[in-house]
Amino acid sequence: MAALTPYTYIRCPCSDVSAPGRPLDGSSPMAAAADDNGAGDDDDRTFDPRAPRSNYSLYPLEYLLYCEDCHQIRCPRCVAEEIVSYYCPNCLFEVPSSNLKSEGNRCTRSCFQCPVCLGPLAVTSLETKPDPSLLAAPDNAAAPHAGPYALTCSYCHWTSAEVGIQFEKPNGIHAQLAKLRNGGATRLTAKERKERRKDPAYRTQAAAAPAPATAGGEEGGPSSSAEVLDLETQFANLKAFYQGQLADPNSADSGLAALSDLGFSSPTSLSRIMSIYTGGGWQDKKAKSRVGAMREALEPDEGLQPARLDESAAIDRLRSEGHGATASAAQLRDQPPNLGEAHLHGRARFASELRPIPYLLRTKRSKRCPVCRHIISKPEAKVQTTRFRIRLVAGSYIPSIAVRPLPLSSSSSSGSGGSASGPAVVPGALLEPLRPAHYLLTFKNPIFEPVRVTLGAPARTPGRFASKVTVLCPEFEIDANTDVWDEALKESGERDRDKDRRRRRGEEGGGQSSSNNPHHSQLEVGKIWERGRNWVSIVVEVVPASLRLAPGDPPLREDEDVLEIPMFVRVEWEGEAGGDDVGAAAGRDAAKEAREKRELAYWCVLGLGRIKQT
Amino acid sequence: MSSKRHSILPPVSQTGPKPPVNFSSTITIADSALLTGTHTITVHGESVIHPRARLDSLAGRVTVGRRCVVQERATLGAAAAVPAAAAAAPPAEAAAAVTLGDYVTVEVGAVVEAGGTVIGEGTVVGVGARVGAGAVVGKHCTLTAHTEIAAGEVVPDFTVVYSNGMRRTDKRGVAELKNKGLARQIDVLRRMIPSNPAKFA
Amino acid sequence: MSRRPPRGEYIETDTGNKVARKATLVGTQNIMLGGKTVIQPDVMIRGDLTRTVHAAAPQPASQSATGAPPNNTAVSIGRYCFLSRGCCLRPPGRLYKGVFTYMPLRMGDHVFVGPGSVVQAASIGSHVHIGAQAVVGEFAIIKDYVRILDGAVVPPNMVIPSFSIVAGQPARLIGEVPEGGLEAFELRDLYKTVGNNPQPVPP
Amino acid sequence: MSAPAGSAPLPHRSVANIRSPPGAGHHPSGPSTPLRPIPSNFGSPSSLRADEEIIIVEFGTRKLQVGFSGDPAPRGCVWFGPDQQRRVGDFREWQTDYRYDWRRAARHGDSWGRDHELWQYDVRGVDLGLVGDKIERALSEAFTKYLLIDSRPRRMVWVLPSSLPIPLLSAALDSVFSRFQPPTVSLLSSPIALAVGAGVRSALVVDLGWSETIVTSVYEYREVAAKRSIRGGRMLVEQTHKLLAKHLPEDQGGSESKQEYVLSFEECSDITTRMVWCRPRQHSDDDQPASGSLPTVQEHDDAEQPGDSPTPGRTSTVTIPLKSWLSPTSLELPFNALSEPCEDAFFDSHYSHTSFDDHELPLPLLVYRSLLQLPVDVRALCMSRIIFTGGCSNVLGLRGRIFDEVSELVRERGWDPVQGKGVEQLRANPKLKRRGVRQTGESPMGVSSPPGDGEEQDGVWHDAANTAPEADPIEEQLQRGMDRRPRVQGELRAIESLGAWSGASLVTHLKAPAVAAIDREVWLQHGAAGAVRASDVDYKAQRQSLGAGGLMRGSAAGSAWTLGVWGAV
Repeated sequence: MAALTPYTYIRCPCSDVSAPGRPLDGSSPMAAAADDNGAGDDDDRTFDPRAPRSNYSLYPLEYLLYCEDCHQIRCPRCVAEEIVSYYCPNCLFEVPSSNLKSEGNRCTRSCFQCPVCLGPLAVTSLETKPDPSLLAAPDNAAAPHAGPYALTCSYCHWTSAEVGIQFEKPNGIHAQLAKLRNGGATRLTAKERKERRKDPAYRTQAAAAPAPATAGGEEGGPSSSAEVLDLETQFANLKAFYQGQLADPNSADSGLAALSDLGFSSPTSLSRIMSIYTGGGWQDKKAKSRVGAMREALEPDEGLQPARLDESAAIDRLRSEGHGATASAAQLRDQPPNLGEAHLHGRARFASELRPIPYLLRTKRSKRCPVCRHIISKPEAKVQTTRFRIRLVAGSYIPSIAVRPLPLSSSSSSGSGGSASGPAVVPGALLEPLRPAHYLLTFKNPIFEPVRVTLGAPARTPGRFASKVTVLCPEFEIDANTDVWDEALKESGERDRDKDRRRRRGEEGGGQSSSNNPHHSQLEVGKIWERGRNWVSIVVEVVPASLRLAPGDPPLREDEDVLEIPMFVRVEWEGEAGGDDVGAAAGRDAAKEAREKRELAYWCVLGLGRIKQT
Repeated sequence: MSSKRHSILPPVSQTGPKPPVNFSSTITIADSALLTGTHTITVHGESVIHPRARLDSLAGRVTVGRRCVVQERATLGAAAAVPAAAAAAPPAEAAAAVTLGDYVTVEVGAVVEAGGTVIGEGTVVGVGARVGAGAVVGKHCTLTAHTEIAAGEVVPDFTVVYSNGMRRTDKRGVAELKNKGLARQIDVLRRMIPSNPAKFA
Repeated sequence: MSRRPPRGEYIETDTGNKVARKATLVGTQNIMLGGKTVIQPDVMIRGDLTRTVHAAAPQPASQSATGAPPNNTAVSIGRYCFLSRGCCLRPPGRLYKGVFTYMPLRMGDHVFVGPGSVVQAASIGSHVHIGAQAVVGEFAIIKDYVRILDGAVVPPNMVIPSFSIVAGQPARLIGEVPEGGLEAFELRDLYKTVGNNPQPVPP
Repeated sequence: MSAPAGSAPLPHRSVANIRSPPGAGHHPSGPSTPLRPIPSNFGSPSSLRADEEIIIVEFGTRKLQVGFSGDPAPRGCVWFGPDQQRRVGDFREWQTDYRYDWRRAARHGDSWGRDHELWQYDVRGVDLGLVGDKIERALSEAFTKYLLIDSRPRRMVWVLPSSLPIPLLSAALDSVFSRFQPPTVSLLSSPIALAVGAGVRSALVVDLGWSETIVTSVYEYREVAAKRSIRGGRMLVEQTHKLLAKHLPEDQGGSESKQEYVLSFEECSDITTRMVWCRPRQHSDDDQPASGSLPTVQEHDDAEQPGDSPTPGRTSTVTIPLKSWLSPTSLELPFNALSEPCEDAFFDSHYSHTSFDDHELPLPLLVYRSLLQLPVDVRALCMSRIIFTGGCSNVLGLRGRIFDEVSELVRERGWDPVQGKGVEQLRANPKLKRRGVRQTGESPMGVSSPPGDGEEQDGVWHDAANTAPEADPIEEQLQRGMDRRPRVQGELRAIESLGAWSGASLVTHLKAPAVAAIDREVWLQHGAAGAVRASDVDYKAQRQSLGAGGLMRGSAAGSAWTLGVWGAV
């Protein structure tokens, strides 16, 4: 098991509103789990981090944004996104959104992923057969840029030549690939086909194009006269056929036939198509009489495709070539839909039928608050820049919580470093069942007003194995964050900060004996462990449950041995009434303005560590 | 980097005995390479041993073929991580710990365990890969980074081992070209890496 | 990272670089450090593997006392980079116009290279986190704000755009760096925690 | 596992009223007049709407297919699995030392692989909220990764198995309406979409799905009957596991069969997709050697014999690497053994047909019975428009095998629900002979079988046959429409469909209005309870609202709306 470093997850309040569905009865374990997690919906009942649904509502702090107008946390789930720009992750070219509709969601240059291992493919000349691991560019000592070319993977050394795909030109691979079947046979692209549709030569041409040798299902050869339509063609033919039918030539409004390209449909066809959905029958004879005009597709040209049930050829191939020659399920899933081939029944099973994967485009997205529609995050449009115009992250509004094991065997190392460095306990060490352990929670206040934090944690963690939890100091204040320039001068200001820290300790010495000298390991309830400029550390005591299973119990689920504490955090502070930018430097002179109380409350989950299994 | 030195090469404790060596006159071996062991270490013509490469002949002879490149931190003849139980026959072990064919590249931090382990011609042992004791890797294979070849395993020629042990056959047919490329690389390395065979003689 | 080394383990240069005495730097005159960079023990940097293609004349071997021309930089590292124990930086090499040559390895600011990782990239941007035991293949191009998880194997020639989280063998995109995750790439604090008189980690 | 919604036959599904019940309201001179002006009204909005993409989502038990209407194929396909159910920012699956501990996940036998499913049709104990979450996450992944669209509201069309239980449907709608805010979601049942995708108006859709196999008869774009069997992909994978476990050396007897799983689900399903095949029908074990004489069967039979007969093939073995076993190993087993899972899962030929319950019929029997159940003219159409679909239709040879078995059944039994003495009498019946010859399809028949014929032989369907109005206007029209192009019928024939998703894409692209279209506001107000039965909807009103509301928006708020074949609560 991987060593576990303590972590904090925050539950976005948006998860409370949507609580669709409840299990119909509590008989099954799943339902039981659901009951626990249903509790998460209202705050007075404990939120169970282990309920299956919790995984969908918990986020690390850095994934959360914050709306300054609603003063609310926003998670990836509840923000409204808008796309700023599209780009190819490989060539980093920006793609205008207009191209998306036409070219689709993948890079149309020469950026491909290896169908075998997903590594990047490089165009290499087959003449000089260069080894991409040695030469990224073709070696021009021998015939420079001599075709033909192939796509080659520099990681697993797959090459498109293996599946009989070669290119004349080293650029515009995407376009070339669209015309190629595995095995090298050429095919018509959709556009060409559209032109040829009326052309009588089309049929002969299509017939001439041999079925790919690799197509297991088709090696039997065309048993009937019908040609094998690839998906694209069959779709196109069907579409043309239906639209032709809907245009309904022998009906009064035949003039509309012209519009049929728009997929526009005459009333007749409307009623016709509508009956696709109606369970009931036809209401009016008139519609019916027109309906007759719509018939079924009867030929491949109209999209009808008789099935070839004879897959014996493929079976033989499977028999002879065995497991090694087949593509794994994962590889098949990564394949883009191959419109260039016939229906995938009993096919696309062999590695030789894999095709290079054009890179999926990626997007830059800006995010809005779903409630007030204000933008809360907006990156620069340009692909190469990493700046943000707006970036309101929760981290600069709500206190961060750092979890660290507290070495109570007050070794000198933990003492000298104060709260800072206590590496006495090995990070990720297993927790002893039933032996009290202490953890230091350090709350750091990012905003420029002092905040008051109230913690609520159940005495026993929910789930099968209930560990005891005691938050020694459930209520405390954190001083305000100081100026931005301090951040800037952090490096140099390091010493001052230490002084600052020490000074504060001194001040509070009287009030808080425990924080006065943290090395003494007596823990006093209701006392802060240590306090800094804009942070406070408190202690949580846990008594890990024993993971011993009664005979017949189901074994541990994944991560069931992790000690997770659900904790309800309530943060209160006073912001200026305008409340526009609490986080900005301007916040400093907020003190002069009118104040208004603010409150933020949410569940979070502290993962402390794994409990040793006995 | 104020110092006048052109390298910071902290001394490494030369553990174990100094092995008898049998170097071709044309090899390039950095003087910070580490050779230990009791059996003979043979390095054939035009091979390059990078700094901090480790050749260990305690378990048996270590032989490096012609035009091989052993990169920094690569280890030939490491003691078997898991004692090769049935895989490697003890007598063979005593005879030959590791044998590299010609044109073999052993990349950074790769480990070839001792025990009659053989790496075929033109094979590339990737970064941080580990070849178990007694394993026999065929010719022109590619072991991608972090690949583990179990002790005693046999890898046929032209095999590519990738993504944690997936295997496929290299159908590019670029063997001789790779060798040519390697030769060119060696030409350059010989000029760059100060060779000091004398130190080990 | 916050282990306390014995005094004097590091050479601290006037530009604030902290170079462990136990680090192995070959061809130091071809290694450029931007300053405030930490090089931990057992790190290895191959500055001797310089590009040879631009000059017809054979390059001076790395140990020859002649100061290398500036364009000979083999490895350039920005500010606040952190090279953890046992990692290795190595310029990528390839055949170019029929001649084999190494190309410089350039690294931006705030680049963390995890323990035991081997980096042979052509360029690495700023604010990049490379986990432990990772391998970055030759001529990979890594943009800013990229996180490479432990044990990932970035294949040669791969391009990794900004805000990517990659992992696996070979590495692939498995996630995007969230808006709130950018600060985590800052290495100033980490810089202070090592050296001959390390500062404690601020809470 | 028939679902609540499915088990209660909905009015339109029952065979009795495939044709419009005469009472179904012959509105005098219906919408035709109001419709006349509509084209002009439609013209502009539809052309405007042309560039606004409609999202089509096909729901499967294991995967979600998502894309834009008008595309021939979905742009993205999201599979459900344990990794999809982790917390955000949890990348453990990528840690080098991490291995998904499926043994833990499979707490008890039946949960083996359950975390790869979106839902179970047996909704008892299903956490509907969780289903909603899964759908939401899968959809948003598809949107971001494949469709590259932002979260501006878009209209959706869902393609669903018509047997989907209402609780699941409403859970899905709840989650999608609340998270993605589509103005409307239109529902389309996959069998019909498949028919459209195949270019036919009637079909027998054999959906070899994951959790079950459903045979749906579609007549004139209407589902008229459906039969299911639990023999589906899941069973196949389990059989594969059984096979592998049997061949594995360390073998805890029969114990591992149901309780203990020795291999991970992932691996087994992978091997299933890669290696499992289906052997062609055995001619030795059926006593009629004349089977070959069926022209329809002919081409497949003698095409398949070579695939099977060569003796070298018999002895050939395959080695399969196994990673998820106690220790990674590679297993050697005879190639033919890899056809056993298929036999056990789908055929069970060593049991007599009578020994099966209705929910576990072998597939050929299932297909045959669903054909048998149909009125003769419907059957004539459906039997020559058999569409195989679903994941298991990719098992090599399976479709051919089922087809052959069915034609064999037809050959030896004809369309006689009764066996035994009745058979002889019928054999003596000259009409049957003629029919028998015909349905072996020596030539595609131009005309459908005379009604009298139907009555005589399948007694069961007397009523169905009688309800058929003597002059069926549709038929007339169709006949008139294609006197020169006869329809293929009466002959067993399988055809390819583009698939449900593509079918839906076509339908949507043609801007057909959906009666089962749900308005967001309405749903959020009433939920499923607001739906009325499909049969109660006044289509005239619908069509008016269409005029107002636009093409896909079948239900403007206020007007009656329905969940279509998914019925009502």
